[in-house]
Amino acid sequence: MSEMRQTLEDSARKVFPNWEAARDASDAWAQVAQLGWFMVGVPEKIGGLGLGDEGLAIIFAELGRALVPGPVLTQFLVIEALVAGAPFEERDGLLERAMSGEIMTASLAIGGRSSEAVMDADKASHILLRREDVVALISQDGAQVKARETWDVSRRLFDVAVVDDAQRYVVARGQKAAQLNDRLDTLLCIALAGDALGGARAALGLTLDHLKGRSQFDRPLAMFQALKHRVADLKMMIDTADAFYADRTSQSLTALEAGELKNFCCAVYRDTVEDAIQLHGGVGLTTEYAIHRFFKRAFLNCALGGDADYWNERAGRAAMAESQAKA
Amino acid sequence: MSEMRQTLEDSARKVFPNWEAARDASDAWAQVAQLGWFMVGVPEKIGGLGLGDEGLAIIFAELGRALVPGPVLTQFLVIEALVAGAPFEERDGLLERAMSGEIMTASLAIGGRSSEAVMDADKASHILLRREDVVALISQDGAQVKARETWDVSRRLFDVAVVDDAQRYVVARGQKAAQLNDRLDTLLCIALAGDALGGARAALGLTLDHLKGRSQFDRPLAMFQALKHRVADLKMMIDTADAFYADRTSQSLTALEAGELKNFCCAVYRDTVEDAIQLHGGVGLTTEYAIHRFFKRAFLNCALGGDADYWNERAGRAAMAESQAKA
Amino acid sequence: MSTDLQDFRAEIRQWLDREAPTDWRSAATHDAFVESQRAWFRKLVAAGYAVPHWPERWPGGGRTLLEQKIIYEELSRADAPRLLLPFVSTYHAYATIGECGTQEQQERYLHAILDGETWCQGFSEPNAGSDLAAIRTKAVRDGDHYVVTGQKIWSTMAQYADMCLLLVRTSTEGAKQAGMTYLLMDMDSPGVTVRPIHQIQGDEEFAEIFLDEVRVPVDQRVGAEGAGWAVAQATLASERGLTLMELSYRMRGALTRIARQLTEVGRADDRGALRDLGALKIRIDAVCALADQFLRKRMNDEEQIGDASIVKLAYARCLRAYADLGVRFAGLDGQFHAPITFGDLNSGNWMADFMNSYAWTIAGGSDEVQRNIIAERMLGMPREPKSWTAEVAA
Amino acid sequence: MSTDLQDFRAEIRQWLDREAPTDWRSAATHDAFVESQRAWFRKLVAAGYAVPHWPERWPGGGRTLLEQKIIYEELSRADAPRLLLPFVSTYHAYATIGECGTQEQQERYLHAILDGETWCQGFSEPNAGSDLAAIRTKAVRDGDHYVVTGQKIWSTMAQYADMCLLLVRTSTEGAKQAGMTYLLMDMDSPGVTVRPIHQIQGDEEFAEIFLDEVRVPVDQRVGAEGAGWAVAQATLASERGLTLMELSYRMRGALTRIARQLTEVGRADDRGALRDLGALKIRIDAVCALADQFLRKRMNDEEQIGDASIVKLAYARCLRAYADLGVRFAGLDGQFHAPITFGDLNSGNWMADFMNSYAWTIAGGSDEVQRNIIAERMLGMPREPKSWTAEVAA
Repeated sequence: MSEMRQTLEDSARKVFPNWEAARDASDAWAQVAQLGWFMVGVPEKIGGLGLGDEGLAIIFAELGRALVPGPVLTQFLVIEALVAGAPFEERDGLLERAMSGEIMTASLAIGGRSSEAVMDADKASHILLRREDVVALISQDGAQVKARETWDVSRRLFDVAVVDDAQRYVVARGQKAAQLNDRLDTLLCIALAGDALGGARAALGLTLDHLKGRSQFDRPLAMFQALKHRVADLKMMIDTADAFYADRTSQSLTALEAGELKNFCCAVYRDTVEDAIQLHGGVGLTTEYAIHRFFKRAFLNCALGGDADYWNERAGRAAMAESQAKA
Repeated sequence: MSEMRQTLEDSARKVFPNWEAARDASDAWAQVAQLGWFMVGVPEKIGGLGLGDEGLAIIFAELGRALVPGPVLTQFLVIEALVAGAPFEERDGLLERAMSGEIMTASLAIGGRSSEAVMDADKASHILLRREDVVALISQDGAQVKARETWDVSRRLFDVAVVDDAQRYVVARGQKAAQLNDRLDTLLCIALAGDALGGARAALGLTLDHLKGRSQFDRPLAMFQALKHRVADLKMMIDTADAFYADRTSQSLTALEAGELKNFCCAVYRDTVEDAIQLHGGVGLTTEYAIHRFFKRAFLNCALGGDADYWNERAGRAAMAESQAKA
Repeated sequence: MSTDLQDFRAEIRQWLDREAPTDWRSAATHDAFVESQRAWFRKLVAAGYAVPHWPERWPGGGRTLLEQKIIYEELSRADAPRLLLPFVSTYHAYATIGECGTQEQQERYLHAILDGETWCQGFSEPNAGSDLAAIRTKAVRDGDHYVVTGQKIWSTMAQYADMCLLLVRTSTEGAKQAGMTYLLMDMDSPGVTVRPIHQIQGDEEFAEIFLDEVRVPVDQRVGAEGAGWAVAQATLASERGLTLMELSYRMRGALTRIARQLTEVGRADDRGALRDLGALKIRIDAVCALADQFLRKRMNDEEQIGDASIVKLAYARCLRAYADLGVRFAGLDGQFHAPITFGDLNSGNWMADFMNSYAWTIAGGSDEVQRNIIAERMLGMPREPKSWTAEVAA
Repeated sequence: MSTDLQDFRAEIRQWLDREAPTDWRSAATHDAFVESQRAWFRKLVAAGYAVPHWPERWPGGGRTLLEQKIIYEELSRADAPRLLLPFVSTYHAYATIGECGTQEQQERYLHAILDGETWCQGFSEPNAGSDLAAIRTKAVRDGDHYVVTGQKIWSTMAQYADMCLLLVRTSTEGAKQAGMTYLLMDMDSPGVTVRPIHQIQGDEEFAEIFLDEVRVPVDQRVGAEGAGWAVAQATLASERGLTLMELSYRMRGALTRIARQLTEVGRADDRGALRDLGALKIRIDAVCALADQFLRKRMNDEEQIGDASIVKLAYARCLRAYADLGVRFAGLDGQFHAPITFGDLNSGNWMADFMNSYAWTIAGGSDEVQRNIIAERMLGMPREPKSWTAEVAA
């Protein structure tokens, strides 16, 4: 496990040493495909690397650290649907195309869905349609897509309406569809949690650099105890998220467990970027500094895949049920 | 107004320079009666000083500052019920007895009432019974009282069961009872808000004294910036509560307005004592230092007269209604 | 309240009902917003409401602080545009020139302000942050001119300004404060370049000013050479109370936006959400009371050191809480980009409001600086020894 | 997990099902609680579970850290009493004497610990706070004795201890750390007075120790004269991971108390309350994972400077949040006094739990000290210059 981590992290850091290296979406996409990341979670017997969720979890954190733009997350969801769903004639071909980097996409919303939030629907060859009783892949020309500009420009989201006679490959139906949806929710939440964790670490790093490099009243900002204590609290929360993420992603998770993880990591990310902007002072409010990019992504991560209120409430109900079961 | 304030505050600070001066409950009670405080809110034409809620508000804050124990708050409620309720034959006599310090008592609970929280029911000659459709004063021998020990030992609370044939003076009935209950809720909330404000100021004072007087790592604690910033935040919140309290108590309030005020001041008090204990370090956890007394009273204040959840929810519903009215 | 004041309130309310622009939120560009500000200022000047704090000899001047308060209360109530573009002119430039300027400077500039000449402030510098005494922009005397070279930052709407209140360094000897001089600079002077700052929410409310050997006539100096620090205090002290009162009231009015947001997402009966809304509403009411009290203290000459820090900190923290709740209730909807509304801190465009709220926790003395002031100057906590600074600087 | 470990877990679980006391929460007095602790320790010694971290030659010793973890997991799961009274004996005294003591000291004391001899720690002093090097209790050599005078504070259950790990000052020359010496003191010695500290929640978990010319034989010294600081590090390093893991798991188990509280007050379907409960549950799970990870790092010798501070701070903050939610949900009911439960940080007696939680944010290096360590030693932020200290001290 730690060897796999080393290998994946090393290659990620070589290709994407920082957010600027991943700034161009189509370049970054090509790099991700070339690194073989889309094969990581796919079992070896159907052409993947067989590194499972643990391998994916490492990649998710790297994507967040480098703010990698583009529809990477949704590609993983489509691939997972193809792997976990019922096999069909064209399945292997589609899977191979997806693993090699042909863009396919899916919705990033969970819970009260005010929007589908389908990433890069205009560039994808296929769109994964997730309904309660059926999960299907439709070809892009079977959908009307409408761009929804986001504050976080690293994520291009779309609303999608499917035309009636769209060509579709059914991946799961009925009870199986519910199971697959659960699995996809799980994966999405892990992905967002990892993205948040990697982003939080990077945002704290930028902030520390700023505090150490900038002086005020003839001292480095990093010497002011009130500021020290704030970054110490962030470090404590990030390390806690780190341990939580490592622990949960080493097991097989339910959607609720993944949602809980997502909630915690995203809350830590948000706390981090909120303080990071303040600790940057005025320059943090200008587009010349990178911190606002992390800020906006942190907020979007909170809202995607079910927001904090959604998952906290589910976790609370589960805790009540657990307590009643014990009594 | 500012002259009245000066006079009331001066006499309060002379008699109760600090919490220790008010430590003995029966002594403190005698002092409060002698100061004429029970006459402050009563109109001049029925034997009071006619200083209204503004005068009372000043006293409430002083009671909190000096942690005055005993059933002072409930005495004010009974007096107000006698003043604002329907006159009856024995009214003037009872009012005079109450103003001169004969203990009469009432419930301190509002909202989801798990307990009546009747203060010093064992020492009172009369108990004010507040029901939705009737408010009545019953003589103490018409009630069974049961002590409920509290963490805040400055407040002795009781559950009360009224025996059927208890002697009772009806103060208000029906619609009038609802109005009187509203008025009593208002007064109770103002009293708790004032108590909280005065207590918060005193608790911050004790904390500042401690920080200035104690050294660690060869410096006064008060020189550590992280601690400075925490007390600065407390000061900011207390000054905000102060202005809020002065503003609201200079007007005639609905129960909700008083409840909102109570919520804010009690939250500030609680934040203050929570930090105060931490900033005191180990000694704050011993009964040798006074800060724990403020701590316990702050927590009890939060729970009496409707807790934070109760009033916040009512305030939220009112804000929704206000918004709909505007639309 | 006296009948006179009630009449005054009624008069301005009637006027606002007729005249207050209602379309100012639709300005699609910063230029259009600036144009709407100019038009609104002209209207206010004509009606005598633009400069109530100026002396009586000016049209609309000579108002008491209580009357000024009524004006701003009514402006908030009418949801009229905030006066942003003329703010530095009517408050900072007016206070500085009126208090410390020569007769000629007053003649030249104060009239022009009412005619629409706009000012910006050239105080902050890239590496000075909250430490104003650390500025480095240099002015060298050359005959009857100063030749100024350096860089200013965070200058509000400098790209639209005609004139600049400029703080420069004329000496590096002795205490840092002693080497500062105060100039009035024409923004059209050769060598002045203004670059708007791209803010993270898409606004360009601030600009950088680059100064490359800009010649400023010596008679454009305010106060003596080396007296700039003292003159700057007059600038900084010019307005503190009314703005925070106005902003607090506007935030109070905008609570309806959160309430509406809650209804829109179908959570109007979610008890947890209602409690959070209620707690915010109470907090805003408290901050409004604090801002009112602060203004009253100013009126009665009872303001204490640190009071201004308390009000600013309280407002800034509350504004953040306001935006935070909006972002939360909006959920995914709040993450879709909507065009920003210039000059509105409580627009209901939640992410924009959230980012805007940092202007109040950072600019004009950050929360951290305010906390230092409160702790050291109100609560009597000891400062760090000077040697600390010295050792690091060495 | 290997079969051996699974067997081990099953074995201890079975034993606990049979033997774990269930009535320990009903101890009405501190004395009764201490008696129940002694009895429980005797049982564990007999079964071989009391000192799994001691070497193999001791009964029940020679367990790996993983096995120790299993023991504490099962103790938490069985809701067995925490081992408070023998804690200093089996961890601190054992580590100190085992690592730095003479052969004679080891022979004399380690057996006795298993027989129930209890130790307390005499480190903290009234004016030293988190600054251990500032201790002033003085020991003067007189023949083959040290004569010790001074005062110790925050000594856990010193009123029940037979022996004391005592840190004293034998010299005031040079660095403060260099003048410290480490002694083993019999609590029955003439001149020793112990006064329990009345805590605000009604417990007397700590005591003050007054030392008036107490004679301690020189052969009861651990390490050389002046080497006390180094020996003290062995004491302090003796146990860090297991306790926090155990406590985090116990907090996790006690979530049911909050859930039950919510049901009791009729709010089991209050969405806001459920969300707050859910957020706490998630946070506790995260803290459990952190405590687990920390222990794993210790096992693998991967612990870094500051890791222990992170875990302690994270647990302490979370424990406060736990008690806070309980207090809130209990409303007025939570304000009525109930007898405290000794040795339980998550008793559901919410005000007591809340006050107890400060033990974790203050004792053993306050949150503030932990934050300094994290900022300076993990994040590389600069310390304040030494001159600062010097100037104030001068």
